Amino acid sequence: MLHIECPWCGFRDDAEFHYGGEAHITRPDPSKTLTDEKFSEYLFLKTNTKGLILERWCHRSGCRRWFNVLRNTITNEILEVYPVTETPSSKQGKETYDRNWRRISPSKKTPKTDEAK
Amino acid sequence: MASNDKTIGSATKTSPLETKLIFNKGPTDAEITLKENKHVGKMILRGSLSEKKFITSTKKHLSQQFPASPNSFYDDTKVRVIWLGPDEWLILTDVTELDSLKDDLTRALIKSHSALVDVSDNSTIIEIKGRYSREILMKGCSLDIHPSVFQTGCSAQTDLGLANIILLKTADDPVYQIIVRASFASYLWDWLVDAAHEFKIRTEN
Amino acid sequence: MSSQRFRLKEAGRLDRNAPLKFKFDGKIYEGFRGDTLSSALLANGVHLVGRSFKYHRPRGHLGVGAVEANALIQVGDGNSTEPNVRASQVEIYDGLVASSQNRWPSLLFDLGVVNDLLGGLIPAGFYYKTFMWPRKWWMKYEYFIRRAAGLGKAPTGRDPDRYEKMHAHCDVLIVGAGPAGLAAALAASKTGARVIIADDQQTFGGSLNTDTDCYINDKTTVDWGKDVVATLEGLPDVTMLPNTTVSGYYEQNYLTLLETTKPHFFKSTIQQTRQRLWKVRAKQVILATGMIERPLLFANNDRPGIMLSSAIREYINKYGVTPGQNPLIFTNNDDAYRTAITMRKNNINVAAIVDIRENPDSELFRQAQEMQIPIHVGSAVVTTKGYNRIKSATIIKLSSDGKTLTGERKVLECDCLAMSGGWNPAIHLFSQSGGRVKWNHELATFIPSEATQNVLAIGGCNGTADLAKSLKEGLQAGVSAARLSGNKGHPPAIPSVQEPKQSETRFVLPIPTQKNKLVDEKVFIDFQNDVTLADIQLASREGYNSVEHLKRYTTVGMGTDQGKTSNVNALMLLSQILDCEPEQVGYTTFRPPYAPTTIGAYAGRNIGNLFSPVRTTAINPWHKEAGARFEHVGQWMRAWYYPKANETMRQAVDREVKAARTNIGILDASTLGKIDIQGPDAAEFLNRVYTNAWLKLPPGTSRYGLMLKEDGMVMDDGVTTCIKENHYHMTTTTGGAASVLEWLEEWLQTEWPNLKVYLTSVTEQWAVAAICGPKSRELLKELCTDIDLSDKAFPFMGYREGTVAGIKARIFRISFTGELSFEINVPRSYGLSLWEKLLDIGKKYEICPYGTEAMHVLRAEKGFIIVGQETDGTVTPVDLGMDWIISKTKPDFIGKRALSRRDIIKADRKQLVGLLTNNATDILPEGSQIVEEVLPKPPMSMIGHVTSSYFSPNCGRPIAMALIKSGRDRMGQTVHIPLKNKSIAATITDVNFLDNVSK
Amino acid sequence: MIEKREKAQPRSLTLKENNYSFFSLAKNAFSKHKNWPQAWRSTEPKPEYDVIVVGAGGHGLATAYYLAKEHGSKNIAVIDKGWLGGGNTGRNTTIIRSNYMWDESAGIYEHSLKLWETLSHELNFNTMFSQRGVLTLAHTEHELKEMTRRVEAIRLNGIDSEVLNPRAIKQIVPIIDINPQLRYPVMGGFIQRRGGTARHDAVAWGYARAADQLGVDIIQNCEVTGFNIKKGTITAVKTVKGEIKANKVACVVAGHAGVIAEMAGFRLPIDSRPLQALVSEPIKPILDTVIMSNSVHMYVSQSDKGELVLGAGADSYNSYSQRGSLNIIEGMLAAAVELFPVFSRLRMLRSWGGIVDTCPDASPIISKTPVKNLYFNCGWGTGGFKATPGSGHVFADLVAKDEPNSLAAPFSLDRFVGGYLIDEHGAAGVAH
Repeated sequence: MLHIECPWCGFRDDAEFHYGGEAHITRPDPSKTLTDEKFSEYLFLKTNTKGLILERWCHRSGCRRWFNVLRNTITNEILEVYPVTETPSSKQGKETYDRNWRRISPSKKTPKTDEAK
Repeated sequence: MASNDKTIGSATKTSPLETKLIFNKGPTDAEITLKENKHVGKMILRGSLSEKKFITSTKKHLSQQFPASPNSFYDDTKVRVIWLGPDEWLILTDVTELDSLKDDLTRALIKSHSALVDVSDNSTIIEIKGRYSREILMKGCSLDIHPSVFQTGCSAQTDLGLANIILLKTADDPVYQIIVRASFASYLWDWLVDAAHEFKIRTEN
Repeated sequence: MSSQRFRLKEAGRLDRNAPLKFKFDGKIYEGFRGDTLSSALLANGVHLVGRSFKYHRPRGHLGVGAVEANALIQVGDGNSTEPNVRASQVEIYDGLVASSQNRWPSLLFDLGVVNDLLGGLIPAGFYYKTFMWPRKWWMKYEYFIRRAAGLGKAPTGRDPDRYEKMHAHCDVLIVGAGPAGLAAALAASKTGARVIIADDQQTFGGSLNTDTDCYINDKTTVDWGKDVVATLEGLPDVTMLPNTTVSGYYEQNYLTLLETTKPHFFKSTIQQTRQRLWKVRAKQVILATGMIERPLLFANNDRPGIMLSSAIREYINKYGVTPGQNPLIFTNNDDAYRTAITMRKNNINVAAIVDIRENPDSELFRQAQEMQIPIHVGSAVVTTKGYNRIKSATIIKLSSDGKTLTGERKVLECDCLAMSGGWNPAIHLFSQSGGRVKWNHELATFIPSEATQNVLAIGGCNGTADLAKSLKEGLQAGVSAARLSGNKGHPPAIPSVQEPKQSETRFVLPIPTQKNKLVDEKVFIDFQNDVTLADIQLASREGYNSVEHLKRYTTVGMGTDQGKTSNVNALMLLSQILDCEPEQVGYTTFRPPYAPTTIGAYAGRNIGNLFSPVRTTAINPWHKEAGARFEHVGQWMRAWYYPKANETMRQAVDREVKAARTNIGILDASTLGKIDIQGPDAAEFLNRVYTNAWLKLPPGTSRYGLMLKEDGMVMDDGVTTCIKENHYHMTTTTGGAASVLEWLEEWLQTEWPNLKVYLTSVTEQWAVAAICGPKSRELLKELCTDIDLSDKAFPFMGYREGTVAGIKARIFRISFTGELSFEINVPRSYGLSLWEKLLDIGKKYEICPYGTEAMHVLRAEKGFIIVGQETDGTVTPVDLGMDWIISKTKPDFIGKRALSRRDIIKADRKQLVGLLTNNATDILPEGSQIVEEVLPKPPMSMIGHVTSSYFSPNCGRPIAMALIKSGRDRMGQTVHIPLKNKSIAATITDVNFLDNVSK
Repeated sequence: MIEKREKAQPRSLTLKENNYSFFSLAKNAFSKHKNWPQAWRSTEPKPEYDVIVVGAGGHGLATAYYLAKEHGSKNIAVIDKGWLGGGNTGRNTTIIRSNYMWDESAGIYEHSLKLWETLSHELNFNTMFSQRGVLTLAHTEHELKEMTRRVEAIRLNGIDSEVLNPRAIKQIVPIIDINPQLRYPVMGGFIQRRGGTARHDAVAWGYARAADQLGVDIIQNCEVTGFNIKKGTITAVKTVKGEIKANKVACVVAGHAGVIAEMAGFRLPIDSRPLQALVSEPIKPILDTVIMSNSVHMYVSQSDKGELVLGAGADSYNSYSQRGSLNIIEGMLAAAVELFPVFSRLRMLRSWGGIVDTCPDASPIISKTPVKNLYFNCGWGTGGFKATPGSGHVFADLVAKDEPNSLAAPFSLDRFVGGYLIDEHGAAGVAH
């Protein structure tokens, strides 16, 4: 049972929380045209890192607030808890944030392919 | 804060645990006493602490002590204020006072982004007291409620058994109050009675 | 009755004034209060207690506690029987009934022993190589294999006992109450920490109670232990849990402890709590789990009477029982000498000590010499004899490299053999915690290395055998754990200790076997699963060289003891075969539980009526009284229909449905989810979460809305009402109430934190009575005088506040049936009163309560959808033919973009249509599949399925809704619903049956 | 005394040279089983292969086997970061069935089931495929209706399925509690009699041995560290044992698909979550069928050894820790006791966790990828074991032909773009 520190209620068992998956996914601006490919990237592609991941949790059984967490998915160790509207402040958190493919410029992101599938 | 406001016209009020037939039952030297605090007026207050107006109005019309620090509650002359979240409080008061209190606050907060919602009937309150109260709660609540940690005046929203609750410690004896959703009250009552299995238990009306 | 002829006169701490009678395999024996089944059986000279899993070899008692691999027995009978219990963990009581397992027809004469003789044909993994012919015969083979396998028998009925759970928190959790654990508890609690200390024995003290040749602060070890326990008992924040096995060590120092709270199998008429599962969150954990003795690996090392040396000492010192009158000791270390000396002190003749070491020299060795115990150094037991109990052992001198036998054979008579092959720290919990272990060459075993959580291993668990060092480690760990968890008191002083010094161990694995045998004698590695040395060699020969492959192929370490006595030996053998260091072979990670743990304890009280909360509305007592049948909707119990005497469901529902369209029907709609929405941006928020337009909804009016997930699929629907400016009342489906609120909060907090909106669940604040039918206005008029109910003043989709039956109410003129309908909301506490009043006054209008089934029929007659019935998470509003509810002008709403994806706009998607069976007596089963063309037999290509289907009394015929590929292009076409026994033809129609189908 | 193991056999043996049968067993008994050859060679990598299969689980080994057997590929390697069969193959609860609702799923799982039915002979290795039936329970009115939908679809797809009432269920499963007063009473169910269980390790070992006999190199302890991709085409796999050239690379790494995809520079619509299972101590047979229940969240069977094998749904959060939260186990066992009161006094022997890769629609991915000649087979969620032969079979076809066949085509990555998902959440409400 993970012990997650709700920023408001303190440490609680993970059974009290609702998992929200990857944090910091930017919802595409609906007024701009958007290809199906780009949209599916937003909708379905997950950062599923083995290691440090920035993710959202909601203290469902408690204060019902959402917050962000920096967690190691190998050890389940939680390294940082921070507000949902902010970016991480720890060194590891910052690195994890910057390293994420969503925030790396597109040219470096995927190898060019002959097959645009 | 229990109410004698039983009826309006010919309408009769029923509480969620009405059907549990909790007439005074069990020994008077019980180790555990369970009781429903029926028909307590309850109101959700939402608002932002970063807004000065919100705080001053609330202090004036609700309680000078407002707000409450996280995971705690306090009693003022007419109200009990329970912290629920950074912008959310549960106000308990006599049900007869509720409407006027709500109206006063509504007027005072008209310019603030705030909300007041009557939730008197959304939940009910079960009081549990007696020397083994903590042991019983420990059977289904993952929180550390050791008296050095969860002191009188502490509150927590958590799960007890399979029900979501707000837990208050109201006296050192100890006395705990459990605020539980109306439709879960029957389950939780059964759960508590079951958890008190090895103790001398008394149920009160 | 057998006399207890192996009971010692003095030793042991039992209540000799309380003789108890018990039955084993039908025979009555006597023991004393405080005995375990093992000690009592041994007192009566009973060694043979079971048969092994595969070869059905006779087996006896190997060890004490969780390490036991052999003595598994069935205790009790009927509902309260328990299989596979370790005899040494059963406390006896008067009338206890126990029996041996895995034998037929009897323990003494077991036909399964034929497997032992066929051993040559059934080596490790033999089943992978055969049973494949004739083809298709596996199920026949399997039948017999299954019946041959398994150990004990399951109970025959419901468990009479009760299991509980307990959550606990502490600064320091100490696992094991031996010398190190007790010292740690003392130090931690004196330093001010909240302490929990658990031990699987009934009496705290561990080896303090068996190693009686040591002294602490000039006290006997037993007395020192008692003093510490007494001190701990006097401290307020120390929880002491005897009979408690720490079974699981999870993340963030979360541990499970299984406490046995009443003597095993105590018969009582009152349901008693048998076990309690503690779930402990500890700031610091101290593992003082001690060590487990290793068996030696020699031929026929499995006979009854061959036991671990430390176990024998425990039987003598704790229970006053000697497992033999002429024991032989076989050891590779000093500790077994203590067993020999203890026996001698209790006037038991010791046949000899056989010591693998060539030049043992220690205090204990000299003491044994002085006692004139024959000692054979540099020698080994190479085989044993005796079928149901060891009778003799053959010993031969070992070569100096330990690989061959050099000397003469000597046969030593004995009635019991104490073996000691060294010690393994009980690192299971440390491993479970995620800690890394390292190989220790001196001890030839794994010891804890790096921890990944706040945990310390001390004493035996840390590889420390000395008492003095263990106590010191314990005290230091206790202080440091207490300090790390924020305490500041003073620790106790380190005591002085007198104990025999021990010298080194010599590891010879395995003991060479004698050559020139027709059949190789079996050297057992895993006693319970009958894994032999030859099996390990075969597995490796065939390439199963990874330790996991070895384990899975041979099943070594996979018995109920989880390899407590076999894992390290197997690993050392594998490393020898592969010619590498044991740490290169690796080890398997330990998983919870440490010892088998009762399933009922994990279930706890969440069974029966507490399995899952039953949620009911305020009006529920009335439904019950009225004889309603109920249906589960999520956790809710809703009135399904109200049958009158002798009415079938169909008759009752037809009556209810008709009444709602001709007079008045009344429905308890309280379970619908309700969310109070307030704030200046509330309208904007609604505009984003619903597909249609919400910015201009005037106060006092309601609108129907559909919510999509971001993938464009329908998620929920409901009516939302503008109560007043910036204040809305949203309803959701019953099942969706909690998830919709969570969903809305998620968007609000994470995506649109700038929107000024507050959401509050008011689902249970309001009880809702929906009255429906042409006469509902007349009824309401009688009870509500402060609202103008005329159609003009209070039109469809209007909302008013007023008083109904003297109760302040919110009235919504909305309809899920197509009839004139009012949904009256009053505070929950008045719900029952309102309902009764409506029924009372409604009598003259022939008001009829209707349940959820009639509600379904009524809405289907009008073609209204139910989310979760017409939809399944793969259906868009367009598929439902509800394009009208999708705003074309809004820049955004959740799910908008997804609706224009290339596969979502295809014309051949499944679309919602009506279905009328061509034969008006056929009612389609809900869920049945639809084809264009019926083939003689499957497979048939399906084009859709029936989502809803009812007999409609108002249409006078069955009606159905279906999702069909390109359904809307097929209007008027005939499709077929091939059921198992017949096929039904139906015509595709519009879904609004009531208005389109002639009555 | 202890014979040391000599180095690996130089060449793979033919089936004739290492045939398993009762006779070979008897023959070897005379030599005290000292002449059995290795079941497969554990080899070191060659510099180059036609196809490298990454992941030596059941699916990967099956892929290699079918590539060698049906597509004549000669030069194939299967590489794994650990020991073969050490991932989800060796950690699952071994349920096999094909009674899926959607046509696409029914197609692939039924294909697989048919292969299961002859697998032991195909591989000359007893996989102990036991067609003891898989019985799915319904506990509410709503579930009964859902069940009809599924059963009818299964039937019309030509797959066996039989609806049972509570009494018929009680006959098959005497220990089940069918008291209608239960919180979630057994209201009905359906059984696929051809479904059942198999010995999980045997599947991996059987495929490994059979693939080895066809010349496939199996390279264990060979973790992938990256890929060489030139002009969008894969050219080599980087491993801890050095770089290995390959014309084609097929990844079947359940539990780590996302990690491997990341190395190739793209991402997958996959979450990796813990899925827990446990076994009880062995007891004499009490349960001869596989039982699954969605609304009380558990499934159970009894292994041939006598252990009850239980599982439930996956944990809610992403994790590679191979362990999950205790409350999942508690819930699963409460449900088990509720349905089978006799379980209460039995004991949990061992619990463990696997990592399941799950797609948003709970259906797998069998697909080409943005990188040419790199193929992925992943996202089987909780349904991977039962698909092993079928998955390997169609994946081998995809890798060999660079084009998915009709069974694999619906499971391409493309579906996430267009939106034609195969939503099996109903089927995977609990894991199985």
